[in-house]
Amino acid sequence: MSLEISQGTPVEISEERALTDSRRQMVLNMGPQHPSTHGVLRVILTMEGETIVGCDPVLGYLHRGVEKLGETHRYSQFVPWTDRTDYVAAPSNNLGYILAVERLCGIEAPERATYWRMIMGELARLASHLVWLGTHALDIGALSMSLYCFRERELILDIFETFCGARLTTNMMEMGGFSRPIPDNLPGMVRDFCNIFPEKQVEYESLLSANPIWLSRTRGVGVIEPDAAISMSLTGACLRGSGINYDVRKATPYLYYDRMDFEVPLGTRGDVYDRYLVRMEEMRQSISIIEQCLDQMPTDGPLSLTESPYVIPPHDSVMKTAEDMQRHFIWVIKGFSPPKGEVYQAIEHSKGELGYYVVSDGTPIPYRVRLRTPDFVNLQSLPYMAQGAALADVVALIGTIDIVLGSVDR
Amino acid sequence: MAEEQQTGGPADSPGRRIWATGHWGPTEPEEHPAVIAVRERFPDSFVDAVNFRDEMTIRVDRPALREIVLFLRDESSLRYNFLSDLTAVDMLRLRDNPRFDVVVQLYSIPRRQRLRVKAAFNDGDPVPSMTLLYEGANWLEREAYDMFGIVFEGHPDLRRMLLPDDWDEGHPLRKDYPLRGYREYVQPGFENPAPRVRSRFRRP
Amino acid sequence: MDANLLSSYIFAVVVLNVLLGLMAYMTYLERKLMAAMQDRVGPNRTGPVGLLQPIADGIKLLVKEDIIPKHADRRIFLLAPLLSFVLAPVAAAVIPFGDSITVFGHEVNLYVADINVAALYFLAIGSMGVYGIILGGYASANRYSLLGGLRSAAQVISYEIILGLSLVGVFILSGSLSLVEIVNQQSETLHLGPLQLPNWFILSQPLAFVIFLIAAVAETNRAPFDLPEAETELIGGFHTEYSGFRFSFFFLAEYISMIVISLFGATIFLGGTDGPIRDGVWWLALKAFIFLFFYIWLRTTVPRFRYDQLMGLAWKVLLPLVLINILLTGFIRLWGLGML
Amino acid sequence: MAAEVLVFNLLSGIAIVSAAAMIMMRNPVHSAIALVITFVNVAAVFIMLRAEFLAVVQIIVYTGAILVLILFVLMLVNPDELPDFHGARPMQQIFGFGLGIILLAEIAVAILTRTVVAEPGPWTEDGMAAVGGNVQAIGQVLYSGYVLPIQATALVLLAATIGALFLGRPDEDEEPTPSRRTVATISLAHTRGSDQDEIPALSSANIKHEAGDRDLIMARDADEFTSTPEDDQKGQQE
Repeated sequence: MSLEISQGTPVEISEERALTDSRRQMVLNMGPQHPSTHGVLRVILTMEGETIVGCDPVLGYLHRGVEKLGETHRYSQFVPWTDRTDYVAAPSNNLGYILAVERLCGIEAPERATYWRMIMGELARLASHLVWLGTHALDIGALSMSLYCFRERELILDIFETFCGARLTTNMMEMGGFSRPIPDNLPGMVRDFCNIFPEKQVEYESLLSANPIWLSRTRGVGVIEPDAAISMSLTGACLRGSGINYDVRKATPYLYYDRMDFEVPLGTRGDVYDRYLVRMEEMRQSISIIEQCLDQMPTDGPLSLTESPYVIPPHDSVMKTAEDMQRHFIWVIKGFSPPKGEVYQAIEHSKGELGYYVVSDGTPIPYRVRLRTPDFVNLQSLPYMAQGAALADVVALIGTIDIVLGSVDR
Repeated sequence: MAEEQQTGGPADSPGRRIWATGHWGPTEPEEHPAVIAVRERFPDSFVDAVNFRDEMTIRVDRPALREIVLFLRDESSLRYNFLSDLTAVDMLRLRDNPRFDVVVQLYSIPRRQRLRVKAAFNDGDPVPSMTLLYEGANWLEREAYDMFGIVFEGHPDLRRMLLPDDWDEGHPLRKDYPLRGYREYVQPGFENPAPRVRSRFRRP
Repeated sequence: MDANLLSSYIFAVVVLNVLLGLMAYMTYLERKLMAAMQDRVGPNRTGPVGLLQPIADGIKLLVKEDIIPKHADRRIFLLAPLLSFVLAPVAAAVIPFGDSITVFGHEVNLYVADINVAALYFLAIGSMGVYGIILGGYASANRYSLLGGLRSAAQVISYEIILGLSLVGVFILSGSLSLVEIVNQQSETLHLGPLQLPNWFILSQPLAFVIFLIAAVAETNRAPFDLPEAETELIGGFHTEYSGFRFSFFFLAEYISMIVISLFGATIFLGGTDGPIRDGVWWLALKAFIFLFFYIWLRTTVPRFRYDQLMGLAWKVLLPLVLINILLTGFIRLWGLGML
Repeated sequence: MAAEVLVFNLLSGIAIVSAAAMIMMRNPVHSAIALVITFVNVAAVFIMLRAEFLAVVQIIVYTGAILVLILFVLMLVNPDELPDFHGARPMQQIFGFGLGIILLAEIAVAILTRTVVAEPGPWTEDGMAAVGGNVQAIGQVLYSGYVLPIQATALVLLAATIGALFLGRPDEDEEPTPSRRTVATISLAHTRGSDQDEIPALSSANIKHEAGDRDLIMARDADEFTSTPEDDQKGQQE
């Protein structure tokens, strides 16, 4: 069987050409301290004039060894670490890890908790997309967008704060559901946000979608062909912008996404503008999903499993029964031991497929925690897209991949 | 590890589980088309197939890994054309030999099914690189090389990914690598350098 | 010494100081206006409603450490901001701020100099202004600065041509290069049937005015043409390596050239000091403010051009348009079509 | 009067010194700056001669455009890679020196044997005032008596521009620089491999019209648009 090289290989420059060109080429070190690399990404660019002929991203300036830390913390202790990988959409990270561990343990949260998890996940997606839109537009030079987007993001962070007390690193989910009660005003807050947001989104689009400069900066820039997108393992808007229907929520539904009525937007040209359109449409779909969740959700019912050895006993019963107090003590001091095995749980993060691969050896500490973060994989397309682009396009490309360095470097 | 795996934990809630929705194909290895096809096509290299929590794992021999993944990608009834993840696990504490597992998470976009392919190998054995099949394997393999010291044969650009290029303290995700590294390093504000601590949390 | 010359000198000093003061409050105005457009408050801590903010900024910039990079071309590095700063207000010398007034029995003209090539003089000084940027970019020994300098060189030459050619229509109609003469011609009233319109050149040269507006934004390196100093691409472009008061020189120069080119545009196209009631310098200030507001508005609204798009706009769109405009104006002048 | 002479001497002195400095400087950018100083001083001398138009044009064209372009090129040159300017062979040095002397002598002869000295031409101050100023005077002269040379110059400059474009063109045998990818419709919802701009989407697709000519395809079913039509056919055949 022959090994065929997959299609969509980026344009390679022969070695002789590289040698003759070396005199007129300039190496520009972009980052790690650069305003538009979204953190501490470093890109070594080889340029001819303002045209990029070589691009080598250098990662690791924010590497904290999260996977190694996962191997030294108990299952529940690792949840706060997931907040700190992709810190603009912390609930999504919590969700992915919690689902992986619940799957490992073979438990499932009650219906009401699952709906709230979906709402929080979608709000996290909206918050992340708003940060993306603001910074992406800022990179391309539209100053005001970032302030408008952060204004609406405040509302989402307020909801997070009402829900769990934290705004950025939420640590809001636990095995088997939520241990905290849902505040009474929370559904109203979420509804208000769903009513306010669509108007605001029209505002953003009126600033960008028909702006000739925005169009000329994004159309035809950073085209990824669908074959290349699949081959490079892109996920999220980078893949869907190229017209491939792979949304984890739709393709392999988790939580109750199979009960939701929503559509997956797909681009037609695979350029920066298409990815912009796809993300804008995703925000609308997210609002629709949140509204459906609020409608379908049972108003009463448990928020957490009560009898499972994997779940922390609820606060009330710990105070009332000796049995639960003992269980609580053991859960806190010793942790819980899932059965031996391994699971891979993928969820649709705002940036793409977020996968947690957890291996258990039957002890309270995971044997291996692997984070398949979407932006790390998506960032591989930067050298592909940057070939032949201009220097100014590179910031647009970094913006369109939508990276958070905490998640890329882990 | 396969023999030790339990088939599931205690059931806490009745009815369909939200994670058991058939994204991994049939739960019985004998019925799974990928398992059947791989066993037929590569009888010598197929080791076994394990199902845990509905997730199908095919264990294969290391040298045939690339051929098998290529077969899974291009066979028109399977078409696992998307590489979800590629990583490794250091099995130092779980078994004696071989030391590492390389784990390839595949996904078929047309068929909407996942599959996990694993191959075991010892320290120093070259693992066939997936970059010829999936360009996305490039950085994932670089990361696995960085973290575990696995040499991927046929990788075009096997450099360190997350750690500095001149990192000379080994590969940190190996189980024998101490949590805070081998070196003692100066802590600002403390008289003594930070001690070499393995872990605050001892394994039971 | 000649009394006339002396009064010119005194007036020059007055203009310079007013410009510097205006420039300081221009930054305040920009920050407040941008804040209003972006749904936030803006500076409000220093003094009442933040009015002392420019002074605090100035003090901060002056006492900051002056860093000279190790590999910089030291002499040029020190020269460049001075060059920028000195040349920016010099162009204001030819702007007429009104008719003559009488001070202590002397008649003082409200302009520093009325030379017969005033408009060209303005362009010449503008074209010299780019040296500060280019040399600053070169001397910093930083590739971002170098790229900023290169972009600036290409951009300013291209838009200098557009700017100059957009004025040619006005020169053809007025038959003069002197700004005083141009203002005098615009102060006449135009009678179009029942309508009474001012004879401003914006009415007879609307296309030239639009092109002038675009080229003026590009000439002063402001958004969306701020490529030489694009923060998100080139960090700071030519002034990446500058700090403290040398940076503030570049900063001052940019804002002064904004004000000066606004005054110039108001003079050429909007009738200068001419107004519906009581001609005077306040009308000029109002018109210049409209320009400045437009600058700030642009900056908050639109994204930045890419380098090739910027050059394409200049050479493929604006240049043909402005040449057509000159041609049409020439015909009108020759055969007196329409209102002229 | 004395003040005027003093200023003139100062300006021309600076012009000469900086012209010399322009030759002597090792760093080409420094040379260019010296040349700028020369040009500005010469322009000032023009103003003293009541040729304001000439002075301003000198600054716009020479300092504002030509020298900026020269600087543009010089900035890209690494000073270490430049040839040694003062390292010519002895014969070359002697020859160059001789040539310089001859050129200087020519200028001296021309100045010393001038015949029209002190004879005012038609453009005295009164003559100038009669036509409205020196801008008008230059305009009238250029576009009446010298119209043919002006047109000829324009033609030569045009030819030079075209020549420069031709010379600056990249070599054809060279590998082309990787250029921006063309935008073609590439979605899995469309037929593949076409580079036309407008391709109708598959009839099953749920289309949402976005700004301008862009559409978004809204996938409701998870199995839509996950493989190309050709692949599907292949799968069905087997």
